[in-house]
Amino acid sequence: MDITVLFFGQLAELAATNETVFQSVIDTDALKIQLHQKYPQFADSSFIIAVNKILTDQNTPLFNGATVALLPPFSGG
Amino acid sequence: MDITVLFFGQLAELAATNETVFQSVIDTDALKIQLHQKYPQFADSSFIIAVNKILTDQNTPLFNGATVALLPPFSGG
Amino acid sequence: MAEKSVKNIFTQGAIEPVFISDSIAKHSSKTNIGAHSIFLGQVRKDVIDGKDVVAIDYTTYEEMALEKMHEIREAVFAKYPLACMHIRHSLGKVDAGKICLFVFTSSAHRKVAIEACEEVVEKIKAELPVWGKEIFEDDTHQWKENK
Amino acid sequence: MAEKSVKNIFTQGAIEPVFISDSIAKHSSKTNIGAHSIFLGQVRKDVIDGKDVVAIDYTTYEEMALEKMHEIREAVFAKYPLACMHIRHSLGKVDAGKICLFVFTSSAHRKVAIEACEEVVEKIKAELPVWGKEIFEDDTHQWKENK
Repeated sequence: MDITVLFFGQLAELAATNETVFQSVIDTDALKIQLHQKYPQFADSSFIIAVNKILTDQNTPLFNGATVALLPPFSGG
Repeated sequence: MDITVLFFGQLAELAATNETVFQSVIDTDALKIQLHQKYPQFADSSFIIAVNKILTDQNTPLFNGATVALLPPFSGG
Repeated sequence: MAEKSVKNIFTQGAIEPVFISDSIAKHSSKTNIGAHSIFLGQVRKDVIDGKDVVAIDYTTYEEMALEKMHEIREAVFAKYPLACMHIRHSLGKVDAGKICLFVFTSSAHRKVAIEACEEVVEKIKAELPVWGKEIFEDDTHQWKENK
Repeated sequence: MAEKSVKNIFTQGAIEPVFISDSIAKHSSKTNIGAHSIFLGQVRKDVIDGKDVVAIDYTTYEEMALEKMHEIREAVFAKYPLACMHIRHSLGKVDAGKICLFVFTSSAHRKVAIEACEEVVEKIKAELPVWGKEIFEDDTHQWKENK
Protein backbone atom coordinates (compact mmCIF):
# COMPACT_ATOMS: atom_id res chain seq x y z
CA MET A 1 0.00 0.00 0.00
CA ASP A 2 1.58 3.27 -1.21
CA ILE A 3 0.55 6.71 0.00
CA THR A 4 2.05 9.64 -1.87
CA VAL A 5 2.72 12.62 0.36
CA LEU A 6 3.17 16.07 -1.20
CA PHE A 7 4.93 18.92 0.59
CA PHE A 8 4.31 22.59 -0.16
CA GLY A 9 5.67 25.95 0.89
CA GLN A 10 7.79 25.93 3.99
CA LEU A 11 7.24 22.19 4.51
CA ALA A 12 8.81 21.38 1.14
CA GLU A 13 11.74 23.48 2.19
CA LEU A 14 12.03 21.79 5.60
CA ALA A 15 11.66 18.32 4.08
CA ALA A 16 14.07 19.25 1.27
CA THR A 17 11.75 17.51 -1.17
CA ASN A 18 8.32 18.01 -2.76
CA GLU A 19 7.17 14.46 -2.45
CA THR A 20 7.69 11.16 -0.67
CA VAL A 21 5.95 7.80 -0.34
CA PHE A 22 4.77 6.15 2.85
CA GLN A 23 3.70 2.53 3.11
CA SER A 24 1.22 0.87 5.43
CA VAL A 25 -0.40 3.93 6.96
CA ILE A 26 -4.07 3.28 7.58
CA ASP A 27 -5.29 6.80 8.23
CA THR A 28 -4.21 10.44 8.45
CA ASP A 29 -3.63 10.30 12.20
CA ALA A 30 -1.19 7.43 11.70
CA LEU A 31 0.43 9.35 8.87
CA LYS A 32 0.96 12.42 11.05
CA ILE A 33 2.79 10.32 13.65
CA GLN A 34 5.06 8.84 10.98
CA LEU A 35 5.63 12.28 9.43
CA HIS A 36 6.76 13.79 12.70
CA GLN A 37 9.09 10.83 13.27
CA LYS A 38 10.62 11.10 9.81
CA TYR A 39 10.65 14.94 9.78
CA PRO A 40 11.22 16.22 13.31
CA GLN A 41 11.88 19.63 11.69
CA PHE A 42 8.07 19.92 11.14
CA ALA A 43 7.53 20.29 14.90
CA ASP A 44 6.97 24.06 14.78
CA SER A 45 5.05 24.11 11.48
CA SER A 46 1.32 24.25 11.19
CA PHE A 47 -0.40 22.67 8.21
CA ILE A 48 -3.70 21.30 7.04
CA ILE A 49 -4.15 18.07 5.13
CA ALA A 50 -5.86 17.38 1.81
CA VAL A 51 -6.54 13.78 0.80
CA ASN A 52 -6.92 13.51 -2.97
CA LYS A 53 -7.30 17.32 -3.05
CA ILE A 54 -10.14 17.38 -0.50
CA LEU A 55 -9.37 19.22 2.74
CA THR A 56 -9.95 17.19 5.87
CA ASP A 57 -9.76 18.32 9.47
CA GLN A 58 -10.51 14.96 11.03
CA ASN A 59 -8.91 11.54 10.89
CA THR A 60 -9.46 10.09 7.41
CA PRO A 61 -8.80 6.53 6.25
CA LEU A 62 -6.15 6.14 3.55
CA PHE A 63 -6.18 3.65 0.70
CA ASN A 64 -3.55 2.42 -1.72
CA GLY A 65 -2.78 5.16 -4.24
CA ALA A 66 -4.06 8.03 -2.08
CA THR A 67 -2.33 11.39 -2.41
CA VAL A 68 -1.98 13.35 0.81
CA ALA A 69 -0.93 16.99 0.58
CA LEU A 70 0.47 18.92 3.54
CA LEU A 71 -0.57 22.54 3.17
CA PRO A 72 0.97 25.33 5.28
CA PRO A 73 -1.13 28.49 5.80
CA PHE A 74 -1.99 29.99 2.41
CA SER A 75 -0.40 33.25 1.35
CA GLY A 76 -1.46 33.87 -2.23
CA GLY A 77 -2.69 37.09 -3.78
CA MET B 1 -27.62 94.44 -11.55
CA ASP B 2 -26.80 91.49 -13.80
CA ILE B 3 -27.33 87.87 -12.84
CA THR B 4 -25.84 85.31 -15.20
CA VAL B 5 -27.91 82.14 -15.45
CA LEU B 6 -26.31 78.95 -16.77
CA PHE B 7 -28.35 76.07 -18.15
CA PHE B 8 -27.15 72.47 -18.23
CA GLY B 9 -28.32 69.13 -19.57
CA GLN B 10 -31.94 68.98 -20.55
CA LEU B 11 -32.54 72.56 -19.43
CA ALA B 12 -29.97 73.88 -21.91
CA GLU B 13 -31.77 71.90 -24.57
CA LEU B 14 -35.19 73.22 -23.54
CA ALA B 15 -33.93 76.81 -23.30
CA ALA B 16 -32.01 76.40 -26.58
CA THR B 17 -29.08 78.21 -24.98
CA ASN B 18 -26.41 77.60 -22.33
CA GLU B 19 -26.60 81.01 -20.75
CA THR B 20 -28.72 84.11 -20.28
CA VAL B 21 -28.73 87.25 -18.15
CA PHE B 22 -31.46 88.45 -15.81
CA GLN B 23 -31.63 91.91 -14.29
CA SER B 24 -33.11 93.06 -11.01
CA VAL B 25 -33.76 89.74 -9.34
CA ILE B 26 -33.17 89.99 -5.63
CA ASP B 27 -33.10 86.34 -4.69
CA THR B 28 -33.37 82.80 -6.05
CA ASP B 29 -37.11 82.55 -5.35
CA ALA B 30 -37.69 85.67 -7.49
CA LEU B 31 -35.41 84.20 -10.15
CA LYS B 32 -37.39 80.97 -10.27
CA ILE B 33 -40.59 82.86 -10.92
CA GLN B 34 -38.99 84.85 -13.77
CA LEU B 35 -37.43 81.68 -15.17
CA HIS B 36 -40.75 79.89 -15.36
CA GLN B 37 -42.30 82.95 -17.06
CA LYS B 38 -39.55 83.21 -19.62
CA TYR B 39 -39.19 79.41 -20.10
CA PRO B 40 -42.60 77.78 -19.66
CA GLN B 41 -41.04 74.65 -21.18
CA PHE B 42 -39.22 74.11 -17.83
CA ALA B 43 -42.55 73.29 -16.15
CA ASP B 44 -41.94 69.51 -16.07
CA SER B 45 -38.22 69.68 -15.35
CA SER B 46 -36.66 69.27 -11.96
CA PHE B 47 -33.43 71.04 -11.11
CA ILE B 48 -31.34 72.26 -8.23
CA ILE B 49 -29.65 75.64 -8.06
CA ALA B 50 -26.03 76.57 -7.46
CA VAL B 51 -25.13 80.19 -6.72
CA ASN B 52 -21.48 80.86 -7.54
CA LYS B 53 -20.99 77.07 -7.66
CA ILE B 54 -22.43 76.48 -4.17
CA LEU B 55 -25.58 74.36 -4.06
CA THR B 56 -28.49 75.94 -2.28
CA ASP B 57 -31.84 74.42 -1.42
CA GLN B 58 -33.34 77.52 0.19
CA ASN B 59 -34.02 81.04 -0.94
CA THR B 60 -30.69 82.82 -1.41
CA PRO B 61 -30.08 86.54 -1.99
CA LEU B 62 -28.45 87.47 -5.31
CA PHE B 63 -25.97 90.25 -5.92
CA ASN B 64 -24.68 91.98 -9.02
CA GLY B 65 -22.37 89.59 -10.90
CA ALA B 66 -23.72 86.42 -9.33
CA THR B 67 -23.73 83.28 -11.45
CA VAL B 68 -26.71 81.00 -10.96
CA ALA B 69 -26.55 77.51 -12.44
CA LEU B 70 -29.64 75.36 -13.02
CA LEU B 71 -28.64 71.74 -12.58
CA PRO B 72 -30.92 68.87 -13.65
CA PRO B 73 -30.46 65.51 -11.88
CA PHE B 74 -26.86 64.33 -12.32
CA SER B 75 -26.12 61.36 -14.53
CA GLY B 76 -22.37 61.10 -14.78
CA GLY B 77 -20.25 57.98 -14.49
CA MET C 1 -9.66 76.72 -1.23
CA ALA C 2 -6.39 75.35 -2.62
CA GLU C 3 -7.24 76.29 -6.20
CA LYS C 4 -3.83 75.39 -7.47
CA SER C 5 -4.25 71.71 -6.56
CA VAL C 6 -7.59 71.32 -8.36
CA LYS C 7 -6.81 68.68 -10.99
CA ASN C 8 -8.50 68.08 -14.29
CA ILE C 9 -10.39 64.79 -14.47
CA PHE C 10 -12.06 65.19 -17.87
CA THR C 11 -11.10 63.54 -21.14
CA GLN C 12 -12.74 64.20 -24.50
CA GLY C 13 -14.35 60.98 -25.74
CA ALA C 14 -13.82 57.44 -24.46
CA ILE C 15 -11.10 56.44 -22.01
CA GLU C 16 -8.79 54.05 -23.84
CA PRO C 17 -7.63 50.81 -22.18
CA VAL C 18 -4.02 51.78 -22.85
CA PHE C 19 -4.50 54.89 -20.70
CA ILE C 20 -5.48 52.52 -17.88
CA SER C 21 -2.47 50.22 -18.32
CA ASP C 22 -0.13 53.21 -18.50
CA SER C 23 -1.63 54.47 -15.27
CA ILE C 24 -1.13 51.07 -13.60
CA ALA C 25 2.45 50.79 -14.87
CA LYS C 26 3.37 54.15 -13.35
CA HIS C 27 2.82 52.67 -9.89
CA SER C 28 5.58 50.07 -10.06
CA SER C 29 7.99 52.50 -8.41
CA LYS C 30 5.58 53.04 -5.49
CA THR C 31 6.63 49.94 -3.61
CA ASN C 32 4.62 50.80 -0.50
CA ILE C 33 1.50 49.87 -2.50
CA GLY C 34 0.11 46.37 -2.05
CA ALA C 35 -3.36 46.74 -3.54
CA HIS C 36 -5.04 48.64 -6.38
CA SER C 37 -8.78 48.88 -6.85
CA ILE C 38 -10.16 50.04 -10.19
CA PHE C 39 -13.70 50.83 -11.23
CA LEU C 40 -14.59 51.32 -14.88
CA GLY C 41 -17.92 52.57 -16.18
CA GLN C 42 -18.78 51.27 -19.65
CA VAL C 43 -21.58 52.64 -21.85
CA ARG C 44 -24.36 50.01 -22.09
CA LYS C 45 -26.35 49.40 -25.23
CA ASP C 46 -29.63 49.57 -23.33
CA VAL C 47 -32.83 49.00 -25.25
CA ILE C 48 -35.40 51.69 -24.38
CA ASP C 49 -38.84 51.54 -26.01
CA GLY C 50 -37.43 49.18 -28.60
CA LYS C 51 -34.49 51.39 -29.59
CA ASP C 52 -30.79 50.73 -28.95
CA VAL C 53 -28.66 53.27 -27.10
CA VAL C 54 -25.63 53.68 -29.38
CA ALA C 55 -23.73 56.32 -27.38
CA ILE C 56 -23.89 58.68 -24.44
CA ASP C 57 -22.97 62.34 -24.87
CA TYR C 58 -21.59 63.77 -21.62
CA THR C 59 -21.58 67.43 -20.61
CA THR C 60 -20.58 69.06 -17.34
CA TYR C 61 -20.42 72.30 -15.40
CA GLU C 62 -16.67 71.94 -15.50
CA GLU C 63 -15.58 74.56 -13.02
CA MET C 64 -18.01 73.33 -10.37
CA ALA C 65 -17.34 69.66 -11.13
CA LEU C 66 -13.59 70.08 -10.66
CA GLU C 67 -14.07 71.88 -7.36
CA LYS C 68 -16.50 69.17 -6.21
CA MET C 69 -14.08 66.43 -7.26
CA HIS C 70 -11.35 68.19 -5.32
CA GLU C 71 -13.57 68.14 -2.22
CA ILE C 72 -14.35 64.45 -2.72
CA ARG C 73 -10.66 63.67 -3.14
CA GLU C 74 -9.71 65.58 0.01
CA ALA C 75 -12.45 63.90 2.05
CA VAL C 76 -11.49 60.41 0.91
CA PHE C 77 -7.78 61.00 1.54
CA ALA C 78 -8.67 62.25 5.02
CA LYS C 79 -10.72 59.12 5.72
CA TYR C 80 -8.48 56.39 4.22
CA PRO C 81 -4.69 55.84 4.26
CA LEU C 82 -4.46 55.88 0.47
CA ALA C 83 -1.22 56.01 -1.49
CA CYS C 84 -2.87 57.44 -4.63
CA MET C 85 -6.12 58.19 -6.35
CA HIS C 86 -6.65 58.83 -10.07
CA ILE C 87 -9.93 59.74 -11.74
CA ARG C 88 -10.92 60.19 -15.39
CA HIS C 89 -14.41 60.97 -16.68
CA SER C 90 -15.35 61.30 -20.33
CA LEU C 91 -16.96 64.36 -21.92
CA GLY C 92 -18.62 64.37 -25.32
CA LYS C 93 -19.73 61.28 -27.17
CA VAL C 94 -18.79 57.81 -25.92
CA ASP C 95 -20.00 54.84 -27.98
CA ALA C 96 -21.66 51.82 -26.39
CA GLY C 97 -18.99 49.35 -25.24
CA LYS C 98 -16.45 52.09 -24.50
CA ILE C 99 -15.16 53.24 -21.11
CA CYS C 100 -16.53 56.53 -19.73
CA LEU C 101 -15.31 56.49 -16.10
CA PHE C 102 -12.03 55.37 -14.51
CA VAL C 103 -11.56 55.42 -10.74
CA PHE C 104 -8.24 54.07 -9.45
CA THR C 105 -7.23 53.89 -5.77
CA SER C 106 -4.09 52.36 -4.30
CA SER C 107 -3.06 51.51 -0.76
CA ALA C 108 -0.78 49.25 1.25
CA HIS C 109 -3.70 46.93 1.98
CA ARG C 110 -6.68 45.71 0.00
CA LYS C 111 -9.55 46.77 2.29
CA VAL C 112 -8.62 50.42 2.12
CA ALA C 113 -8.14 50.47 -1.65
CA ILE C 114 -11.44 48.64 -2.26
CA GLU C 115 -13.57 50.70 0.14
CA ALA C 116 -12.13 54.02 -0.98
CA CYS C 117 -12.69 53.16 -4.65
CA GLU C 118 -16.33 52.27 -4.06
CA GLU C 119 -16.88 55.43 -2.03
CA VAL C 120 -15.40 57.64 -4.74
CA VAL C 121 -17.56 55.98 -7.41
CA GLU C 122 -20.71 56.57 -5.36
CA LYS C 123 -19.80 60.20 -4.73
CA ILE C 124 -19.04 60.82 -8.40
CA LYS C 125 -22.43 59.40 -9.39
CA ALA C 126 -24.29 61.39 -6.74
CA GLU C 127 -22.41 64.67 -6.52
CA LEU C 128 -20.64 65.54 -9.77
CA PRO C 129 -22.56 67.93 -12.03
CA VAL C 130 -22.32 65.76 -15.15
CA TRP C 131 -25.15 64.88 -17.53
CA GLY C 132 -25.42 61.99 -19.94
CA LYS C 133 -27.63 62.20 -23.01
CA GLU C 134 -28.47 58.72 -24.30
CA ILE C 135 -28.36 58.73 -28.09
CA PHE C 136 -30.44 56.15 -29.96
CA GLU C 137 -29.72 54.48 -33.27
CA ASP C 138 -32.25 56.79 -35.01
CA ASP C 139 -30.48 59.93 -33.66
CA THR C 140 -33.22 60.70 -31.15
CA HIS C 141 -32.11 60.93 -27.51
CA GLN C 142 -33.20 60.98 -23.90
CA TRP C 143 -31.57 62.35 -20.77
CA LYS C 144 -30.14 59.74 -18.44
CA GLU C 145 -30.80 59.77 -14.69
CA ASN C 146 -28.56 58.04 -12.15
CA LYS C 147 -30.20 55.60 -9.80
CA MET D 1 -17.36 17.99 -11.41
CA ALA D 2 -17.24 19.66 -14.83
CA GLU D 3 -13.48 19.05 -15.27
CA LYS D 4 -13.46 20.35 -18.81
CA SER D 5 -14.40 23.88 -17.78
CA VAL D 6 -11.62 24.21 -15.17
CA LYS D 7 -9.59 27.18 -16.47
CA ASN D 8 -5.97 28.01 -15.89
CA ILE D 9 -5.42 31.13 -13.79
CA PHE D 10 -1.65 30.97 -13.37
CA THR D 11 0.97 33.06 -15.16
CA GLN D 12 4.72 32.65 -14.80
CA GLY D 13 6.18 35.85 -13.31
CA ALA D 14 4.51 39.25 -12.98
CA ILE D 15 1.22 40.19 -14.63
CA GLU D 16 1.99 42.94 -17.12
CA PRO D 17 -0.22 46.07 -17.30
CA VAL D 18 -0.72 45.47 -21.04
CA PHE D 19 -2.33 42.11 -20.24
CA ILE D 20 -4.84 44.04 -18.13
CA SER D 21 -5.61 46.62 -20.84
CA ASP D 22 -5.99 43.86 -23.45
CA SER D 23 -8.41 42.12 -21.14
CA ILE D 24 -10.43 45.34 -20.68
CA ALA D 25 -10.45 46.07 -24.43
CA LYS D 26 -11.92 42.63 -25.18
CA HIS D 27 -15.10 43.66 -23.37
CA SER D 28 -16.07 46.48 -25.73
CA SER D 29 -18.22 44.08 -27.75
CA LYS D 30 -20.11 43.03 -24.60
CA THR D 31 -22.48 45.96 -24.62
CA ASN D 32 -24.67 44.59 -21.83
CA ILE D 33 -21.82 45.48 -19.44
CA GLY D 34 -22.05 48.80 -17.57
CA ALA D 35 -19.46 48.31 -14.84
CA HIS D 36 -16.10 46.62 -14.40
CA SER D 37 -14.39 46.13 -11.06
CA ILE D 38 -10.70 45.25 -10.99
CA PHE D 39 -8.49 44.30 -8.09
CA LEU D 40 -4.71 44.16 -8.47
CA GLY D 41 -2.28 42.80 -5.92
CA GLN D 42 1.16 44.40 -6.08
CA VAL D 43 4.27 43.09 -4.31
CA ARG D 44 5.19 45.49 -1.48
CA LYS D 45 8.75 46.29 -0.55
CA ASP D 46 8.09 45.63 3.12
CA VAL D 47 10.89 46.14 5.57
CA ILE D 48 11.16 43.18 7.96
CA ASP D 49 13.80 43.22 10.68
CA GLY D 50 15.59 45.97 8.80
CA LYS D 51 15.71 44.12 5.47
CA ASP D 52 13.83 45.02 2.26
CA VAL D 53 11.59 42.47 0.57
CA VAL D 54 12.76 42.58 -3.06
CA ALA D 55 10.45 39.90 -4.50
CA ILE D 56 7.93 37.20 -3.66
CA ASP D 57 8.32 33.71 -5.09
CA TYR D 58 4.93 32.03 -5.47
CA THR D 59 4.28 28.29 -5.57
CA THR D 60 1.01 26.39 -5.65
CA TYR D 61 -0.61 22.98 -5.53
CA GLU D 62 -1.79 23.65 -9.04
CA GLU D 63 -4.28 20.86 -9.56
CA MET D 64 -6.05 21.58 -6.29
CA ALA D 65 -5.86 25.35 -6.75
CA LEU D 66 -7.53 25.21 -10.16
CA GLU D 67 -10.32 23.01 -8.84
CA LYS D 68 -10.81 25.36 -5.89
CA MET D 69 -10.83 28.40 -8.19
CA HIS D 70 -13.42 26.65 -10.32
CA GLU D 71 -15.61 26.17 -7.22
CA ILE D 72 -15.17 29.82 -6.23
CA ARG D 73 -16.08 30.94 -9.74
CA GLU D 74 -19.20 28.78 -9.84
CA ALA D 75 -20.34 29.97 -6.41
CA VAL D 76 -19.85 33.64 -7.30
CA PHE D 77 -21.64 33.29 -10.65
CA ALA D 78 -24.52 31.58 -8.83
CA LYS D 79 -24.75 34.44 -6.33
CA TYR D 80 -24.29 37.48 -8.61
CA PRO D 81 -25.63 38.33 -12.11
CA LEU D 82 -22.14 38.73 -13.55
CA ALA D 83 -21.37 39.08 -17.24
CA CYS D 84 -17.75 37.89 -16.88
CA MET D 85 -14.99 37.07 -14.45
CA HIS D 86 -11.28 36.82 -15.23
CA ILE D 87 -8.53 35.85 -12.79
CA ARG D 88 -4.76 35.72 -13.08
CA HIS D 89 -2.31 34.82 -10.32
CA SER D 90 1.46 34.84 -10.66
CA LEU D 91 3.71 31.87 -10.00
CA GLY D 92 7.46 32.09 -9.56
CA LYS D 93 9.32 35.28 -8.76
CA VAL D 94 7.57 38.64 -8.85
CA ASP D 95 9.66 41.72 -8.03
CA ALA D 96 8.49 44.42 -5.60
CA GLY D 97 6.31 46.93 -7.47
CA LYS D 98 5.01 44.33 -9.93
CA ILE D 99 1.48 42.93 -10.17
CA CYS D 100 0.90 39.39 -8.81
CA LEU D 101 -2.92 39.13 -8.79
CA PHE D 102 -5.59 40.32 -11.23
CA VAL D 103 -9.29 39.88 -10.45
CA PHE D 104 -11.70 41.34 -13.01
CA THR D 105 -15.51 41.18 -12.74
CA SER D 106 -18.07 42.77 -15.05
CA SER D 107 -21.80 43.30 -14.77
CA ALA D 108 -24.63 45.50 -16.00
CA HIS D 109 -24.53 47.48 -12.75
CA ARG D 110 -21.79 48.66 -10.47
CA LYS D 111 -22.88 47.15 -7.14
CA VAL D 112 -22.76 43.61 -8.50
CA ALA D 113 -19.37 44.03 -10.18
CA ILE D 114 -17.84 45.63 -7.06
CA GLU D 115 -19.22 43.16 -4.51
CA ALA D 116 -18.39 40.12 -6.60
CA CYS D 117 -14.83 41.34 -7.16
CA GLU D 118 -14.24 41.86 -3.46
CA GLU D 119 -15.70 38.45 -2.63
CA VAL D 120 -13.47 36.70 -5.16
CA VAL D 121 -10.38 38.47 -3.80
CA GLU D 122 -11.20 37.40 -0.24
CA LYS D 123 -11.81 33.80 -1.31
CA ILE D 124 -8.56 33.67 -3.26
CA LYS D 125 -6.62 34.92 -0.25
CA ALA D 126 -8.33 32.49 2.15
CA GLU D 127 -8.90 29.37 0.08
CA LEU D 128 -6.37 29.01 -2.73
CA PRO D 129 -3.41 26.75 -1.93
CA VAL D 130 -0.74 29.26 -2.93
CA TRP D 131 2.36 30.18 -0.95
CA GLY D 132 4.49 33.28 -1.16
CA LYS D 133 8.12 33.25 -0.11
CA GLU D 134 9.33 36.77 0.66
CA ILE D 135 12.86 37.19 -0.66
CA PHE D 136 15.10 39.78 0.99
CA GLU D 137 17.82 41.87 -0.56
CA ASP D 138 20.49 39.58 0.98
CA ASP D 139 18.89 36.46 -0.60
CA THR D 140 17.50 35.19 2.69
CA HIS D 141 13.74 34.63 2.81
CA GLN D 142 10.72 34.09 4.99
CA TRP D 143 7.33 32.52 4.33
CA LYS D 144 4.46 34.97 4.03
CA GLU D 145 1.17 34.46 5.85
CA ASN D 146 -2.10 36.06 4.77
CA LYS D 147 -3.93 38.11 7.37
